[in-house]
Amino acid sequence: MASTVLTDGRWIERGAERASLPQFLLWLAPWVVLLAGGIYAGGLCLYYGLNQTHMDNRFAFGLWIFLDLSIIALGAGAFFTGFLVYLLKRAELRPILNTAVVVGFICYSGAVAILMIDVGQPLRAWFTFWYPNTHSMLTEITFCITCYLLVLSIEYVPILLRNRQLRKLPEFLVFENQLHKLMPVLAGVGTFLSFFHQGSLGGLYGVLRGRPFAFRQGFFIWPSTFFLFIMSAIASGPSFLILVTSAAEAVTGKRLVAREVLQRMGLISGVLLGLYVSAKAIDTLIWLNFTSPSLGFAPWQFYIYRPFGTSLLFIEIVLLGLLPALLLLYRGTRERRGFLLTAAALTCAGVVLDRFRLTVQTLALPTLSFDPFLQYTPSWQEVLSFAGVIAYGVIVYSLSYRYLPLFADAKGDRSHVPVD
Amino acid sequence: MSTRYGMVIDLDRCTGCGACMIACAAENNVPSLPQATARTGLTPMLVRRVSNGMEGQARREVFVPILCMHCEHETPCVSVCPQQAVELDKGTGIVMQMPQRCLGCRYCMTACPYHARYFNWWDPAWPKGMEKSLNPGVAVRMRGVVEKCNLCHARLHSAEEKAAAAGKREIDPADYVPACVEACPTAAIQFGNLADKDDPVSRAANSSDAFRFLERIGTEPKVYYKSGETWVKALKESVSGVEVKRG
Amino acid sequence: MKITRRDLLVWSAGATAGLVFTPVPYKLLGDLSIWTQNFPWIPQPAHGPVDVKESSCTLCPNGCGMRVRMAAGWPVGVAGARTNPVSRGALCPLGFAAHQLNWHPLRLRTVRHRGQASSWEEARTAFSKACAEGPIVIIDGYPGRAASQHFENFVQKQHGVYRVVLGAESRALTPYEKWSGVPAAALGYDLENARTIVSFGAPLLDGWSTPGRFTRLWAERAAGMAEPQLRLIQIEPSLSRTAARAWQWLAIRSGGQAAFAAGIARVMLEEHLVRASGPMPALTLAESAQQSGISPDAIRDLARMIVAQSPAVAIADDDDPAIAALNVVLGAVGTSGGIVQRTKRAKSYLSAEPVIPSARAVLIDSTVPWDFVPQTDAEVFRFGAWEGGPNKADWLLPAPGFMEELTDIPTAPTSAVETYAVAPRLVKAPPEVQSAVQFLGQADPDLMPVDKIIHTRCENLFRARTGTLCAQQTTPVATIPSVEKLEEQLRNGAVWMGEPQHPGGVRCKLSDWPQATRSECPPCDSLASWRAPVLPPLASKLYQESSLREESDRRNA
Amino acid sequence: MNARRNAVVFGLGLATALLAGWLAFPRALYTRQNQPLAFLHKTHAGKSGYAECGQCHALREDGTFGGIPSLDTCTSCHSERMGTSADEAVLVDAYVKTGQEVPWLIYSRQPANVWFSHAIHVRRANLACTECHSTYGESDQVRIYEKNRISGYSRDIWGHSISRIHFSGRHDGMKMNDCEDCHRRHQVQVGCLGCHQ
Repeated sequence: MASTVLTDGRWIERGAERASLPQFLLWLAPWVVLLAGGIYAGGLCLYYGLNQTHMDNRFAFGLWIFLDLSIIALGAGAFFTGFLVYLLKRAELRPILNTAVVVGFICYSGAVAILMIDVGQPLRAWFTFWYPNTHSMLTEITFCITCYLLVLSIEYVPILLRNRQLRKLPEFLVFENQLHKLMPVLAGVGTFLSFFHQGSLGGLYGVLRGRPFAFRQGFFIWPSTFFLFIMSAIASGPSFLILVTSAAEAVTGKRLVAREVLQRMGLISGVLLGLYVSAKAIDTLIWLNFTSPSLGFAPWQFYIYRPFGTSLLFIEIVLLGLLPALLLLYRGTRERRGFLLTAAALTCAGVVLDRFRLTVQTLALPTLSFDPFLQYTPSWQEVLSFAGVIAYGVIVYSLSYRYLPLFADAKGDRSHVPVD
Repeated sequence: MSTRYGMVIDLDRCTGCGACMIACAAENNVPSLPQATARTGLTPMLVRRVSNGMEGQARREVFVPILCMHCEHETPCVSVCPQQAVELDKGTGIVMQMPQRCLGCRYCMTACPYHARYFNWWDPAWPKGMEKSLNPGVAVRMRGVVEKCNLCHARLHSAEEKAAAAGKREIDPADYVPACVEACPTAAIQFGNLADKDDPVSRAANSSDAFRFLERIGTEPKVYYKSGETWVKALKESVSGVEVKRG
Repeated sequence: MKITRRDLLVWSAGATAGLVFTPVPYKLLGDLSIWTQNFPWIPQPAHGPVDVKESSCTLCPNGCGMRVRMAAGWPVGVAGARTNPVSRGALCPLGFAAHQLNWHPLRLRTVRHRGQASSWEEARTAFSKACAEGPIVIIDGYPGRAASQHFENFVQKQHGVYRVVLGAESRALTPYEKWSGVPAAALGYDLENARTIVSFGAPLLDGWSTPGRFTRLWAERAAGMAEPQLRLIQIEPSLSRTAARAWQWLAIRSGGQAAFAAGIARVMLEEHLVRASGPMPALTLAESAQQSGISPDAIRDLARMIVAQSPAVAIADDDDPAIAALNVVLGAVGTSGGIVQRTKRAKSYLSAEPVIPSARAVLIDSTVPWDFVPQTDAEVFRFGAWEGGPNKADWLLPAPGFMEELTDIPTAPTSAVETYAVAPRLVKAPPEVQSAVQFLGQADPDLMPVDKIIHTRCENLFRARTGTLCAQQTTPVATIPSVEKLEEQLRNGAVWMGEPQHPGGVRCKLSDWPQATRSECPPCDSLASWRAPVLPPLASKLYQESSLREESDRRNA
Repeated sequence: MNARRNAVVFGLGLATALLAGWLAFPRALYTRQNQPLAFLHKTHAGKSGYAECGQCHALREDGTFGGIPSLDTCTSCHSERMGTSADEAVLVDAYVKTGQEVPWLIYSRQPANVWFSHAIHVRRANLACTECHSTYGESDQVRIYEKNRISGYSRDIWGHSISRIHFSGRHDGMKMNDCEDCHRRHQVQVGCLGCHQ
């Protein structure tokens, strides 16, 4: 019987209802194609060098850095949920913890993969560990991200080992239990590391006194963007988790986590977003009135180039900051699924826009008085290789969802409840 | 007393001939690639053509040679490099770029407000046989690394070697002149030791006509410019409206 | 006992663990990154002793002094020679990469007959056959060299004709030859004594003649000065490099140069600013103002200023007689600070017309600009080291490239003093190339070879006992013990400089204002006197990797 | 029982890896080449009475290092065969007669990106040649030249012990670390481009 040939039932949780294997493979197929395309594009960049991209001496950073910064921010949900669950003992968030770990793992491993293509000499990248320049934000980032990726992988292992077949091996079971004892420690380490690299990613541009649009004064050795990035990351992380789980629910047509959990996440996101937006507003004011003029740059001159006008500032702080914050803070709106999702989406969009302005706009703007305002459009290799990363994410998540107990207490209820 | 090599470039004397650019490229084994453009090419010394934005009889143009400014204070590229491929040399004040250490992350390029750093987007190549004309004192850079003006360091090497062979401790200043300085037909580029108050260069740097680009950023560049024309002096501050003349 | 899958797993676990305690991963990691530091496909500079040779540039008739760094027998760098009294240590930008030209992809390496690969033998037989049948024409792009002498000797014996193709700077001096009888090759500009220079579109600061001479003069006497000792006035439609740096720039209507010159001359004569020695132009001031697009007042002011700031001289960018006539009116011919005669020795040349009738064979030397294409049904033998796009020669003959043959350097076209230098052969020419001189030498073995001619020229200099030899230190020729010493010094890069002549040697008789004859050439951003059909690859820094010069003006490099 | 078996198998794997990594790997990593001629420093130092290295390996006028003497130095004595050895024949016939330089393999050749000035180290710092080149100048046999397959460097750069662990504390290598050690010992500070180009 064909069905017996094409079945992976013994790998799936008992009682959990999953699509039939052919259906699942059908779902995977397009993503696999995309991933293959991404690998091909990335391969081109590695083989022929970065001339495959449309970056140049003036636009030395492009699409990749922008998206790396974005997904690392969105992936912050992983460490933050861990932090809440293990260190702040918010047990009610446990159901979403596994998803958080997987999403985090995807975001970070994807970002690291892209970074390896983005540097001109990947085979020498390890020099950073051997001859580190401790003053460089990038050193901090490299160290923290690699370590944190390690942490995430370790956090991922127990989830992996809870697979129905792997569980059967006694050693693995023991190992998994040991790891579980480790989890709070890992959560702590993860929090510490994330705190620093999220911040350093902000510092990355904040320290550039040669780029007055990005340069920020700060506290101690850290520019203000250091802290803004941490806040924005932990604000958007939960929102992103809301989006991911809801997406999963939409695709699978099942209720995977209790509404309360998502709403709780929303509330957390909202609070942090509120803080972040107000901090950002203050920071922007300081920059407009003190930092930028002190470097000889009238701030208005950064906004005379379309499409990067002051409107962008308004959109970011009000439409994509204040608005979703309010939506998430008010119970009335938070408990309406539609509003919750919109707010979460707006939050993520706001953070992505912030990353965009810091990376792309900074480079497009002139520094010398006779510099032109620059344009840059990524090459198909850049776009495709990043699309590959997204495909990779979807694939890893789908597999995890199918074969691992991501949502420990998700009712594998047979009746297809329509997503409300 | 440690040396602080620096330059004063007299914009009133620059005719924009480009001799400095080619002399620099030849001295430092900079390749010339058919695919390279104004935005992907390698021009450690780059003469930019700047106009006052007017047209017709009122139009004025000046040629601005841009090279690494060898910033003395909070050198933007030095602090950002993750693996110490850039350093500000204590003895000479030269900002040194080490292509063999560089991993090509290009962070330093985003950090440099003068756009004086260049990335090797392609592997270097020369027409068949032309590799015989490469300067033996300079290693060819490989694809995927950043390079910039090292103040013709090969010439400093030979000057030092010559001094050592002659049993001297100090080099003869005449033995160390960067290619662009040597090439300039109008002697618009002066080169010398800024730490030495009697050096003609430090005197020129302190003259009223001298200025540095983006001074207020506070990186203390060691490449000065001078001009008698007001609109040219105005270029040092960041005011928009004056743009590079395309072609 | 049988080995199970489990065993293999455990074994490899052990091996992996063990590997961590061996040098393997670390050494491989290290060597791999060292490999990236010297990719095998990236060329390495050669090892070997470095020495510096003094010589002169041979890429245009201005012969700037060059210092060539040689490593392992190959040129690895070029710099200007400060000891050269005319070029004074400067070179045009292209000169700094000229040492790479010999490897240019467009280097001619094989004899070609109408596009087909051929051989020197066939070329020689074809040539001697043509010589036997009738008169031959030899066209030279760089007259006054020993090679030129060689050509003239050849055509004398073969009853052929010798013609030259002159650059714009030399052509600009030809009108005076017509009016004064003094050969243009004997004339030069006494820029050093001028106080005002009115340039009619001549790229004085952009590779005009010997780049070092005027740019240095300008830098010392004009650059950045509110009241310069030397006023440079640029009359040009567009804001060229020279215009951008000139003391004053007059944006003239394109093609209005002659009219403008006439206007200036008229003002000078009408207002008796000058001795009325020249002819009155036909154009009224209004007409010249209208044609040149410059207001009458501006013309009047300029005329007055020029006279007030004399000695002044007008410099044309080509053989425009109106501008020459302006100099006559201005009294700038035969006076110091104007157009002077530098030597009595020079002879006048017949320049080659594009149309050459009745010749059986036309031999074009490699010094002739590639774009010179003779209109003739004779068989054309074209020598060239590089090819630059289409050229309708029957025979393309690969010639020695840069620094690949011994040649001498006659005086630069616009120089006010006579000079003589020798450019030794620094690089071994590839076996498949041959210079026109060698080619003719084989056709007629008892011609005097170039090195002999150079030797006799040295003898003449030695006998004349005038002038000085400029090297690290300058020595009067009179104090040099032997002709061998003189020649040796010249071959090592020394430059002979003649005594400055009395300026009054040249007098122009010009009864009426000349008709404009020249055709308008479009404004050009490429360097003035470069004669090779290709540019050094590094020129891409100026034309392609920056926006310093217009790509459109780059010749196929 | 099962556990013991596992332990044994694990140990086997461990041992294989260690043996392969410490013994086989170094051999596999380097190619071995013979010098074109068996030039013996000892013989030449003795017979031809050259006492100082600098007499053959001299500095040029501009201070650059001459390296291995060119062929005409050999020719000054070996214009004709001076012995009966096979190499003597090769020297005279293949090189002296043809005038082609001997393609010596240079043990201590640094890569193009290294700038090392003998003048500075020998004249200014008065270092003995043996500091870096040990006593090869007195050796009476030619060494095999070993070339790293990946990096293309001579083995002398890394040094002969693959682990670079020397209980004497001094390496026989010529790697950057070795330069740095010596500079540290002599308190000489130079920037990156002090030794790189």
